[in-house]
Amino acid sequence: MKGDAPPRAVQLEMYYYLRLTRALDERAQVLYKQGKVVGGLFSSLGQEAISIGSAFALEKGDYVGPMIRNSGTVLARGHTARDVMSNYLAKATSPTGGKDNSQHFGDIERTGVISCISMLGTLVPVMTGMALGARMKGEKRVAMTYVGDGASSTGDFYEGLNFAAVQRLPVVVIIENNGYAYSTPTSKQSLLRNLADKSKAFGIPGYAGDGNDVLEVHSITKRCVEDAREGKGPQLIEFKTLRMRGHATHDDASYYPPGLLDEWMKKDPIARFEKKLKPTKEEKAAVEERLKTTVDDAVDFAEKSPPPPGENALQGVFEDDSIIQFTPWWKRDA
Amino acid sequence: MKGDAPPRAVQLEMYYYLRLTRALDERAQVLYKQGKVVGGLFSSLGQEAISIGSAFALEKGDYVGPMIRNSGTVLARGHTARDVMSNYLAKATSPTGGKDNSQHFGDIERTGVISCISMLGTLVPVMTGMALGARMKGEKRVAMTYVGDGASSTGDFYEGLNFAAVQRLPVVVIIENNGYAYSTPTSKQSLLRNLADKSKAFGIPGYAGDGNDVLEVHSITKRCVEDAREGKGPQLIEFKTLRMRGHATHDDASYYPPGLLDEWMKKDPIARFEKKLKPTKEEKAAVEERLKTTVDDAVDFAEKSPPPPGENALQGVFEDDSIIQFTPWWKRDA
Amino acid sequence: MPELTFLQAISRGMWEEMEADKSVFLMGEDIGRYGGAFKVTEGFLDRFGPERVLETPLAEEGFVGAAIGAAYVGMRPVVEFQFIDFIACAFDMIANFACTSRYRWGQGVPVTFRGPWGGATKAGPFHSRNIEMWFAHTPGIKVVAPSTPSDAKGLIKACIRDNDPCLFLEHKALYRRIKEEVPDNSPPIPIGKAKVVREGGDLTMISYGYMMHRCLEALGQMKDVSVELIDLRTIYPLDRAAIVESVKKTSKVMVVHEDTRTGGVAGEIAAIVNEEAFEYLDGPVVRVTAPDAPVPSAPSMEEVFLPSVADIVQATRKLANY
Amino acid sequence: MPELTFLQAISRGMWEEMEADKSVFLMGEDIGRYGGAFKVTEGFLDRFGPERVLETPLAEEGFVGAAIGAAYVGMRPVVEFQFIDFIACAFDMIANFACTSRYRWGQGVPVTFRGPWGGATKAGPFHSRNIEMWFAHTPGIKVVAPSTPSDAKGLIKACIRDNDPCLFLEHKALYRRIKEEVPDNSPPIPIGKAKVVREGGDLTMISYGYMMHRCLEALGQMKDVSVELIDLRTIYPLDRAAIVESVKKTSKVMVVHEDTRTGGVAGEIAAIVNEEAFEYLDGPVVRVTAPDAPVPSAPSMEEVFLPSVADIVQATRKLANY
Ligand SMILES: Cc1ncc(C[n+]2csc(CCOP(=O)(O)OP(=O)(O)O)c2C)c(N)n1
Ligand SMILES: Cc1ncc(C[n+]2csc(CCOP(=O)(O)OP(=O)(O)O)c2C)c(N)n1
Ligand SMILES: [Mg+2]
Ligand SMILES: [Mg+2]
Repeated sequence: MKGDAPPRAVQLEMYYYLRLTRALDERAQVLYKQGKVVGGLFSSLGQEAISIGSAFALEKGDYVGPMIRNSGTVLARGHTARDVMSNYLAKATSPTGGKDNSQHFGDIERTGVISCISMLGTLVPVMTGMALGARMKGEKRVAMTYVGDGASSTGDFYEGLNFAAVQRLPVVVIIENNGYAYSTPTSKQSLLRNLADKSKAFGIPGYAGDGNDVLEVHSITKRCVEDAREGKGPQLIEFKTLRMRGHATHDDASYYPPGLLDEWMKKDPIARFEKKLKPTKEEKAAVEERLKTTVDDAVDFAEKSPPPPGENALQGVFEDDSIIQFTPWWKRDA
Repeated sequence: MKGDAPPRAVQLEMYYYLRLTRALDERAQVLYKQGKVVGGLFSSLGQEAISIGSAFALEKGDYVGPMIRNSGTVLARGHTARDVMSNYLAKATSPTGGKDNSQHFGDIERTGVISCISMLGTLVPVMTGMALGARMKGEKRVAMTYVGDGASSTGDFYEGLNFAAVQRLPVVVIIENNGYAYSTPTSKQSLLRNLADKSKAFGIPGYAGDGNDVLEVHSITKRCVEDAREGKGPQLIEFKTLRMRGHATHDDASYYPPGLLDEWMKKDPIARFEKKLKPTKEEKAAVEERLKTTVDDAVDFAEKSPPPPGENALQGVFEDDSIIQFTPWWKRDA
Repeated sequence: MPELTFLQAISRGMWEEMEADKSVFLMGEDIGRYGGAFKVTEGFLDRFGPERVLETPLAEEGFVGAAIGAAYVGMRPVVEFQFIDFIACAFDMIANFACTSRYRWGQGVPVTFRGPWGGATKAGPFHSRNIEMWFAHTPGIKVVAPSTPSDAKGLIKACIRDNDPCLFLEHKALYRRIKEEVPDNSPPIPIGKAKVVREGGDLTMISYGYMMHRCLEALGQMKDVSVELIDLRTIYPLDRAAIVESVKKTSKVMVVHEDTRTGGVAGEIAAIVNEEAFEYLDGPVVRVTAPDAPVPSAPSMEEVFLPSVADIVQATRKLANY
Repeated sequence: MPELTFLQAISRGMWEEMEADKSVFLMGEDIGRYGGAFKVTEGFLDRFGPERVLETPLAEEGFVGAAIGAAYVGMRPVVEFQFIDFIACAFDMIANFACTSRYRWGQGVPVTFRGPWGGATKAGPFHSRNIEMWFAHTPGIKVVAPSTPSDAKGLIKACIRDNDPCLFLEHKALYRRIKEEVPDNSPPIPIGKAKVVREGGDLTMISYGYMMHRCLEALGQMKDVSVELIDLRTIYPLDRAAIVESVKKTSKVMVVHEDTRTGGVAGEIAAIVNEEAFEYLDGPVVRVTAPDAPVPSAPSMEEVFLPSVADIVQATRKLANY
C-alpha cells in the first residue's frame, strides 16, 4: 500500500529533519562523553527515517507519543533543537525544567507530543485514551505512538491496542523492529517473522515496511493515519530497521554478529534518501547552513542554561505545592 | 482435527464426572441460598463438558490450573467432592483450611491441580513456569489452564502465552468463550469472531471447537496435549459455550437476550452426551447411586465440618510463623 | 432531604457531577446496563448513554492508561475497579505514569479511581484487601476513605473536581449498612480534612472507613472514658493539624485500622505525633490493626484478623489507665 | 581472601548458590551474554548455560509469573529486574499471587526478586525509586537491603535459600563504589537481623542501603556526639529487638532513609519504639527522609531531594541537644 510521495518542498523538509535528528544525536554523543548528559543517551542513529517519515504523515492537531529513539518525531512535530538538547542536559530551560530527562517531554497544546515514561508499552493505552477523549469532544484527531520489538511483548501493548480496536479508535501504533531489545534478539521476544502479524490478535489491519526508506515509511503511515481518521479503527505498522549504535552510549553492541552493521550501513536511510532526492548544491548548502546554526545554537543554549534551582524538587507533585512542602522537625530552629 | 473417541468405559467415567459436577453445583446453589457458602458461588452449569473433556485429555503427572468454573476439572483430576464442598463452605477440613474459598485450591503433588487467584489471567504465566520448571527437571509434563473470553483480554494472558511460545513450552490454554464476561458481551472484549485467532499473535496453533460436545472437547484437547508434549510448543484452543446461570448466584443474567438460554438448553452438554453414549439402565442406575452417595456425603461432610480455629488467621504467611505473630502492646497485661 | 445509603450517596455524588460537567465520564467493567457489580452506577447508562458510561475490556492496566489519556485532553474520567483489589493489575500505570505526570512534565491527571474496598464481608483474600498505603506511599495521588454517606458524597465530588489523581475507597461493609440524610446538590467536602466526630479529653482515637463504626460501637461501651474520636476521611494528605491539635489536648493517642500493621497509616501517625507533639505525650502511640497477613476467607478467621470492638475497648482502657 | 565490590559480592553469592544447588537459576532481560545492564551476571552464561541463565521477553508480569510456576515445581528462580523500578509492572503477580500463595494453599514460593535500586545516580524518576515499602506493607514477602559487600553476599544467599519470596535490593550507587574482603563460600547471613555498626550512648541512628554511608560520613564530622549506628539490613521483617534494645540504651532515635517520607519505614520504627520503649524516650523519633515527590533528574534537584550528610549532621545535633 503506497500513497504518492509528498511534494519536493516537503521532501526537502524531511531531508532537513533527518539530518537535524542525526546531527543532534552526534552532538549529544559528544556531550555524553563529556559527562554533561543526565541519564542514559539512547541513539536513533539509523532509525531516523521511521520518526521523520511517520511524523510527516500526521496532520496538525494529531497526537503523537514518541519513545526514546524518536527525537526526530519530536523535532518534526514542532519542538526545537533547544528543547531536545536542554532536556538531555536536564537544564532549568528544558521542557521539563530538569525534572525528567532523555526524550521524555512534550506539549499537548502546541505540538501534540506526549511525554513517555521509561516503562515500555505504557503509551499504547494512554494514546488510546487520547483518541478516545478527542472523539468524545467531537474532534477527528489521530493518536500515534511507537513501540520497539521488545516493547511489543508487553501486556500494555496488548491491552491498549485491543481497547483501541474494540472502540474503533483512530490510533496508529508503529513497531520499530530493529531486531534487538537492548542485547536481546527479536527471536527471544516472539516466534513471529513479522511482528505486524500481531494485528491479527486484535482484528485490525497490520502492515510491514522498510524502516530505512523514509518515503515508504511516510506513505504507509499516511495511509494508516487516513484510514484511522476515517473511522477504520486502529492500525498496526511494523518497520524493520537496525539500531546503528548500542542500546545506549555505554553499550558497544558487541553482541551484534560480525558484518551486521556493515550490511545495514549500506541501507543508511539518509544516504538512500539523498540519492533519491538529489538535492541541488544550493539546496544542500542551505540545509547545511540551517543545520549548523540550529545545532550550534541548541548546544550552546543547553550548555549555557543554568541547572534548575534545587528547591524545584519540591514543586509540582500536586497542583497545591503546600501538600508536600513542610519543614521537618530537625530543620526548625528551636 | 479429531482423534478417536475414548473407550466406552472411559466415556462412562466422563459421563459420571459431568453429572457429578452438575450435581455438586446444584447442591452448592442450595447451600448458597441458605447462606452457608463463603464468598461468591460461580456456576459451571452448561459448561461442564469443557472441564471434563479437557481434564480427561491429560496424562497422569500433567499440571492443570482450573478457574472458578472448572470444578469439573478439579474432580476429574482426583480431588474429592468433599474437597469442593468444604472449600465452598471454607471449613477447617477444606483443602485450604478455610483460608481461601470457591474453586481456589489444589495439590501439586497428588493431583497436579494449581490453585488460581481471583485476578484473571495470572495463571497463564504461572502454568508456563510450571512447564518450564518441569522441562528443566527433564520431565515431559504438560501444563494446561483456562481463561474466559474476558480474561483473554488481559496482559497476563498475552505475556504468559508469548513466553511459552518463545520457549516452545508444553502449555495448553483453553479459552472458554461463553459469550459473556459477567454482563459484558464478548463484542466488548474483542473484534474477533474466533478468539482462537489470538494464537496468530504468538505464532502458535489455534483451534476452535464446540464446548458443549464433551467428545469434541476431549479429542481436540488430547491432540493439543500430545502436540505440546512432543515439543510443538504451546497450543491455544477456543471452546464456545454458554454460562447457563448468571455470573454468580446473585446475578439473574437478565442481560441475556430473550431466547438465548432456551436456544442453548437444546445444546445441553450432558443431555447430548447421554444421547450419544446411550447408557444402559444398569449403567445409569449405577451412576445415580454413585452420585447420590458421593454428593450427600460431600455436603454432609462439609456441613458437619467445624469452622477453622480463628487463630489460624495468623499462621502460614511465612514458613516461620513467628515473623507475624507477636502480642501488640495493648494485649499485654501490664 | 433524601435519606441515602452510603452507596446511594456515592452514586448521587457522581450523578450530580456528571449532570454539571460534560467532561466527567465513567469507565469500568459491567458499569453500564448491569450497573456495576454493586449497582453503584445503576441508571447511569440510561441517563448518560454508553459513551459516558463506558464499558471496558477486562484489562485494568489498559483502561487506566486510557483514562489518563482521556484526562490529558480535558476529560475527567471516573474509573471503577470491580473490586479495588484489582487496582494491583494497573499498578504500574497509576504509580509510574499517572502519579508522576504533573511533576515530570506539568500535565495534571484529573482521574478518579474508585471501587469497593475492605474486609468484614467474608470475601476472602482477593476481594477484601486494604490497598490504601500502596498509594499513600506513592507521591502524586490523593487517597480518600469516607465513613458516612454525607462525607462519601462530598468527597467523591471533591475527587472528581480535583486536578490530580484521586483514589476513592468505598467500604463494601458500609454500602447498604448505613443511611443518612444528604441534601441534593450538596457541595464538595475538601480533601485532606479530618473530622472530629466526638470531643473528649482522656485520649484521642483515630480511625477511618468501616473501622470508624467499630470505634463508635466501642465508645458506646465505655461511657466512663472521655475519648476524642477523629475520622481521618483522607489518608493522603493526612490532616496533620487536626491530629496534633487533638493530641495536644488529650496527650494520648491510639489508631485503629483494618489495614495490616507494618507500613499501615498508624505508623505514619505515630511519627507525626512524635515530631509535632512529643512533649505532650503521656503514653505510647497505640496501634490496633490487622496482623501482617492476607485476609482469610473463613468468618472465624476473619473475625480474629480484623480489629474487633472488644479489641478497641481493651486497647482504649489500657491506654486510658496508662 | 578476595576483595570484592558490592556488585561482585552479589554476583559471587549467586554464583556459589548456583554451583551448590541445581535448582537455582536466573531469569531476566539481557542477563545472558550481555551479563545484565550492570553486568551482575557477567560470565554466568558461559558457566551455567542458557537454561539456567534464562533471557526473557520484555514482560515483567509474565516472567515473574513463570518464576512462580517454576518455583512450584521445585526450582529456585532468581529474577532480575533491569532496574527495580520495573517491578511495578509485575506488581499484581507478586503482591497477589506470590505473596499470598503459602497462606491460601500452603505452597511456598522460593523466588528471589532482585535489581538495581535507589537514587543518587542522576537516573531520574524511573530509574531511582525506593520501592521497598510497597512490599514491606504486603504480607508474604521479605525485603532485604544490604549496605556492604559482605552483607550483600551473605543476604543474597539467604534469600535464595529462603522458602518464601524475597526482594533483594541492590543500591546502584554502591555497586562499584565500595570494596571489602569477603571469603569464598561464605555462609548466608540471616534475614531479619539488623547490625550495630557503631556503638554509642547519646542517640540511636537507624538507616539502610546507600544512606548508611552518608550516615557514616556524617558521624565522621561529629566526633563529639556518641551515636549508636544501626544498619537495618532487612526492611521486612524488621529487627524489633535490636531497635528497641538500642533505644533503651540511648533514649533517642532518628531514622535516615532516601525513601519518601509518608509511609516510609521511619514511621513504622517510630510506632515500634513507642510501643516497646516509650518510657525510655527522651526525645521525639526523628525522621530524615526524602520529601513526598518522585525522584527528579537534574543533579541540583536530586541533591535537595535526598537526605544529605549536612542534613544528617543537623538532625543529629538537634536531637542530641534536645
Ligand atoms: C517495562 C520495561 N521493562 C524493562 C525496561 C528496560 N529497558 C529499557 S529499553 C529496553 C529494551 C527495549 O527494546 P525495544 O522495545 O526493542 O526498543 P529499542 O531499544 O530497540 O528501540 C529495556 C529492556 C523498560 N524500559 N521497561
Ligand atoms: C483482573 C481482573 N479484573 C476483574 C475481575 C472481576 N471479575 C471476576 S469474573 C469477571 C468476568 C470474567 O469473565 P470471563 O473471563 O469471560 O470468565 P467467565 O466468568 O465468563 O467464565 C470479572 C470482570 C477479576 N476477577 N480479575
Ligand atoms: Mg528493538
Ligand atoms: Mg466469559
